[in-house]
Amino acid sequence: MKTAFDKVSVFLVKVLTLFSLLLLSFIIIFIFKEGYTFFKEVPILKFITGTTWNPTGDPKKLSIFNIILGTLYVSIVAIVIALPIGIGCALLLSGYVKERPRLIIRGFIDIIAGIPSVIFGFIGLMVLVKFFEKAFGFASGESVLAGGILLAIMVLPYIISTCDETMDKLYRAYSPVAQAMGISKIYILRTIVLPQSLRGIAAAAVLAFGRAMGETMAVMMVIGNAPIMPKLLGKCQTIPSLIALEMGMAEVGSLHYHALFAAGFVLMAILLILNIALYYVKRSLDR
Amino acid sequence: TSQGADVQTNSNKENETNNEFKAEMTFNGSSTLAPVITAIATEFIEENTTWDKVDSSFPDKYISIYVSAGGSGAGVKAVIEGTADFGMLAREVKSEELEKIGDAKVYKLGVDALTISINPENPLAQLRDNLTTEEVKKIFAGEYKYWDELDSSLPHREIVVVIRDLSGGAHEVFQKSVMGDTQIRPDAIQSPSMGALVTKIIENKDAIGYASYGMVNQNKGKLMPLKVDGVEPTEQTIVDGSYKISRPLIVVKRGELTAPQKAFMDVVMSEKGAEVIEEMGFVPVK
Amino acid sequence: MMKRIKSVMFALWICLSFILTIASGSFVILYIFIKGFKSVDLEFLLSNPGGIPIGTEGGVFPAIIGSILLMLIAIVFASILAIATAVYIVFYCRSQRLENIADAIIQCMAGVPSIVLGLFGYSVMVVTFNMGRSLLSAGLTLGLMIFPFIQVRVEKAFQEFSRSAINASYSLGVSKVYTIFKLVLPQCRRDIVSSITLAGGFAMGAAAPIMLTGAVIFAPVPKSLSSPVMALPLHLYILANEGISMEKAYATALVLIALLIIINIFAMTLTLWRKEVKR
Amino acid sequence: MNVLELKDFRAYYGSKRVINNLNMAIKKNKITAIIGPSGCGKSTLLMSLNTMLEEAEGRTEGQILFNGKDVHSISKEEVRRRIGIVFQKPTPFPFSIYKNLTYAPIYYGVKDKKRLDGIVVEKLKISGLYEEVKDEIHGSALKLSGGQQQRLCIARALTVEPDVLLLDEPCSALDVKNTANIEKMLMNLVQDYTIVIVTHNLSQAKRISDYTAFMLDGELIEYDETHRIFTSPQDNRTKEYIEGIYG
Amino acid sequence: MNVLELKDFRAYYGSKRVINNLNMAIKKNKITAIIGPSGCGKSTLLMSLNTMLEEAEGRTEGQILFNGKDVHSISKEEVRRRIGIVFQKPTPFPFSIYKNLTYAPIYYGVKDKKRLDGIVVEKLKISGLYEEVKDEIHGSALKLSGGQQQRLCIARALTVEPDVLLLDEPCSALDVKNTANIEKMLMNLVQDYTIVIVTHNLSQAKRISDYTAFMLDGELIEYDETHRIFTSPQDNRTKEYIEGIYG
Ligand SMILES: Nc1ncnc2c1ncn2[C@@H]1O[C@H](COP(=O)(O)OP(=O)(O)OP(=O)(O)O)[C@@H](O)[C@H]1O
Ligand SMILES: Nc1ncnc2c1ncn2[C@@H]1O[C@H](COP(=O)(O)OP(=O)(O)OP(=O)(O)O)[C@@H](O)[C@H]1O
Ligand SMILES: [Mg+2]
Ligand SMILES: [Mg+2]
Repeated sequence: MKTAFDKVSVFLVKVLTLFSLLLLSFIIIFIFKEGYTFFKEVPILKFITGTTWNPTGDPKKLSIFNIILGTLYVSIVAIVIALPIGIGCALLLSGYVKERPRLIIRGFIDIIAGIPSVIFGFIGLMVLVKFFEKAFGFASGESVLAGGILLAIMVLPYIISTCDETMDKLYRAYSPVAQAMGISKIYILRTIVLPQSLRGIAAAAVLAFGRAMGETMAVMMVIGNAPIMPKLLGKCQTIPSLIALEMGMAEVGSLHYHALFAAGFVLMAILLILNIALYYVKRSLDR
Repeated sequence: TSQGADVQTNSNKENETNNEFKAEMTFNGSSTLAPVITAIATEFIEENTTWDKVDSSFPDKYISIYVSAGGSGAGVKAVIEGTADFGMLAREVKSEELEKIGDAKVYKLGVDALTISINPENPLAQLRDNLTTEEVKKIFAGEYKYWDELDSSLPHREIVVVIRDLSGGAHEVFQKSVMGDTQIRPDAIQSPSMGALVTKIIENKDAIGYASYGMVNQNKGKLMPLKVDGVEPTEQTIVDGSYKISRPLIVVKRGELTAPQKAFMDVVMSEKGAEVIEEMGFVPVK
Repeated sequence: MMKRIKSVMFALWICLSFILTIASGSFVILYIFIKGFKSVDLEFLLSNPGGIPIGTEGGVFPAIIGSILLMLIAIVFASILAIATAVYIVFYCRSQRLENIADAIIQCMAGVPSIVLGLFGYSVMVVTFNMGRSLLSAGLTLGLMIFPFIQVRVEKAFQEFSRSAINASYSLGVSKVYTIFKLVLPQCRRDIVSSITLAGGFAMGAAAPIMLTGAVIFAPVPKSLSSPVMALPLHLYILANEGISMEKAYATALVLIALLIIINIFAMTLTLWRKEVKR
Repeated sequence: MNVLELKDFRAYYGSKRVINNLNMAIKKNKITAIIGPSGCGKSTLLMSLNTMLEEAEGRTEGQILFNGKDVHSISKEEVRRRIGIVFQKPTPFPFSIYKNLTYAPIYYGVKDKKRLDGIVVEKLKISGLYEEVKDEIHGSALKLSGGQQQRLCIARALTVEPDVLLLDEPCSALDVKNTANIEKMLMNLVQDYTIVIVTHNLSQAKRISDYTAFMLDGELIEYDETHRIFTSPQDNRTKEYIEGIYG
Repeated sequence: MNVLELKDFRAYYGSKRVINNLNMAIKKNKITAIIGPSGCGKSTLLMSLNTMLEEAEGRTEGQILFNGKDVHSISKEEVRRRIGIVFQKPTPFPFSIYKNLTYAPIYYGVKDKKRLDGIVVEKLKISGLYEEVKDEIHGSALKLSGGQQQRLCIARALTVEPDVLLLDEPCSALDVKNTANIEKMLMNLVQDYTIVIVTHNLSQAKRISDYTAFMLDGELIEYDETHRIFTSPQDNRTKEYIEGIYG
């Protein structure tokens, strides 16, 4: 028996999905289209392998190799810091924290996730960057590391909430049986929950990585925005911050303007590659 | 359905600009200028509320003036695409841009100077209050990497150069009036805003950067502006052009002003507008 | 012995992680609280911004309302699309390939910098569709930004929902739609509400996408969907970045975080209340 | 008359075949018991009959006829409503007992509160659960004991008034009293319904079923009237299996 | 000798009491069967015995003595290792069969690959699963049939070599052959272990147990040697319950 409501719902679901996917594809095409104008003038290979970015010089030099590296570097540092902390925290939450306190802690973590990046940026500049200058005697604390740490704090909530859901389900399903054999919670978490949530963790990592790579305002405040070869303790530039910094000023329709879109397109391509990689990782985990 | 209705009213408005009264106007562009226009607009609205109070020939519609900030480039873009009535710029309008706008009207409201500022705790502050253009150039180009290269009595500490983003209005002015063909050192810190640049100088003893004259006035004592070639950045020197590193604050518009627009722009260009501009720390054009 | 060491290390790891998480989060919140606390009072909450430059005096009332409205539009738009897409992918999509393509598109979107989305919203909604710089354009742009975010999490919740309960429902001859509406959605409500809340907070805190599409430096409380609005993050951004008033900037940040906390408590009671019903 | 008919039926999980070339017809208004060692494919067969196997990531080949029509030519919902199933592992919905039982009736359009109440009480009584849970009818079904959950699932399957009822070891978690109740219930129901029951309890099969099918390693070894299977099995393997009875 | 002793024992879920003032002693190296209608508290009692009830959000009052010592004075892990339990619903870990069986031994310090292999094979053989799965020992345990999963869980419980084995309806999903195997296994094990088994199958209780306890509504009605319970029950309710047998 299929009611009219059913039919309408199914229809709506399909239409809305189609609409969403078309809309998203449209955005992607839009970015590609704006970037494509640029690629007609500057070959894509030169764009991503050249190291000089100087939109005001004459002739303009518009290549973003350093900036791609900077983007990846900052995000990797962020994930390397945030992933272990996030996983650890999620494990503790699923194994040791009862229903209600957990809900409250999750709420707290959600709140951290909601703090606007402008605020993170300023705190980063006033606290983190200054700390580097004071504690390590750097001339300037703006660095890949500062950006990485700040981003780590920002993506941590995403990692925790993604992992926690998976882990909680696993823990609930298997802990009674294992505990009945006298096995400690720690061991259950370590040998069942952790390995079985690898898929979830991989997904969380990619999600967080995407967030980190796309983050603009906060990163912009603490990395120095210098389009040079990134070093852990040196300044760097990332694609989103490049776009945000220069888009407001770039003359519409100029080569510079299209170059910024091209950079956005490169960012998206990186994410796509990452997701394809995740897909294969997941598949090999399934075996 | 509400979406459709809105589009409707909106396009209606577009069609009616010529013959019917438009109670609304929009500004978009430079975030330096945006607070100035906003301040004037708020006062204007508070004083009059409805248009008929401004001029009795106007209908009694509520005054709406919206100001948004997306950067100078976005301001020009908005005018070209017709999404804003006015564009605000903190730099000169380029000729290509004028061409694209077509029938462009340009209003110069004031001037903002860039001061070469350092942290007051920097030993240089005790030593001298002046740099030559040549020295500024060498510092920003990275030829001087340590303070003791500038003057041997200074400590051997790295110079931290803070600039605005390379393609921004402020930087363009600096590049043109100081650097010429010389490139800025690539590892200079690019601050995303004047506020961040000033904060950086306030927070870091070794920092040097070009802070906006307005910002220096707002943060008196927290950072120290230096003379360049012996010329101190003051209202006087900025207006008469003897202090070189400055940029204009401009509003552009396509086509003639409508009556209400004119009424508002008159206030902006008046003595009262100048007061606000001055209060914000910029130098009004007399 | 090895087992002991491993266990101790493991325990140490998860405890430290937890402490670090709580500490870093508390630090950020406390920092803003301490810096902003002095300047927040009822007047700040309920009056329009004022002073020269604007924001040095007065309050943030229109920005609070503006932000809430923007968030509502964004989450309504995004969650309808996102939940529908998640439902389709989990329950209706038969082709693994389509699923992969959809996933790839959505993940791609998740990484588009928000400023670029703002440009998209500007070109398409403001210019092409002639919607103007408005509450609606800005809200929809924010909706685009949070769409992938909600979609990914809701899809995950569906995917992890007990297969056997779903099968039990199918075996009663009950249609998919009914199963989804009466069994899956109510049971995943907590995950759905929490991802929408999270996304709502995310939308409320974003400055870049609304800068070009509808947020202005000053506007009274909007009268219709086509009016431009003030928003807290942009206000904060201008205050802080133009160096207008750090004090007011922190106060604005505090208001923003307080709003987030309220929304989260609201969501929490929604889900807790559900637990009571179960008993 | 045959309600269900299997023709050259095969079932797979992935590439692993678990049911092999099965031909079988299930008689209307009779109880058919399926017996066989653990892992021989009884549950798989049962799930195939109301097309639930595809939801469990299985795959079938060959034909299943329901009242002479290929089940795949009828809508899935229709097939599943008319052929009810109770799974081996009880899976109550995470709702209250009441909502578990009204879930499907509401779907089929019963709106009247009184009628819903009536259905709940009736089905709870049939499954012998009424006395035990009548005070907690709005409490969570997940808090019931294993046997109670199983009986709830049987009650739930009956709420849609199916033509055929497939039961996968419905009594394995039940005590004697409830088993007796269920058996009595089945023997009553069989006047209106067709019942297929998988059971490990040979005496149960003997007691209640009219026909018995013996499966081994995915094949149907023997299928006949129950008394013949238990008194004079034709196949040696059947005989061996039956004689394993003791106690 | 009494391995386990319950004194004035009560168990609650929230404020609901499900076991009421129970006194009982379980004899070493004997099989004790617990029978009673569904929902009377058998599973709850079993879970209390190795302190697992508290993990299921239950609460106990009164004393449980294990070899004369209060179980709460011994570490939980110790109690649970020495008193193994197999739950009513089989829940294999989402690992391979091999890893399911080596999981606990590795935890308790067995490292030698050969010894682990030995344990796996031995326990699989005891539970009658070896022949069926020997080729898929590294395949996922989740793909086993219901009965196979249950036997795997029994095998897994044995891998920690407990003193006492608590079984909650271990044979409810098993066919006759495997039931016979398990019963045989239990009767062998009882020389070294103490076994408590909850069963709905009265003939099974009769066949294998030395003592039988009959519970009703959370109370212990009668507890005696099995043959006396089945031949001359003292309490009328026991008698009625036993006589419910038929077929
Ligand atoms: N989801 C699955 N994927 C792969 N193989 C499966 C799956 N489910 C069952 N099998 C295999 O199919 C065969 C038949 O399983 P089925 O559950 O039908 O047996 P059964 O006769 O019901 O056994 P039992 O009496 O133990 O429940 C078994 O060998 C089992 O291992
Ligand atoms: N988690 C729980 N919360 C609340 N009540 C529960 C919970 N688990 C069981 N109960 C209730 O406690 C009583 C005893 O349950 P228990 O599982 O011990 O019964 P049982 O004798 O094992 O029954 P069965 O033979 O059906 O498995 C039942 O009335 C049941 O509804
Ligand atoms: Mg089965
Ligand atoms: Mg039980």
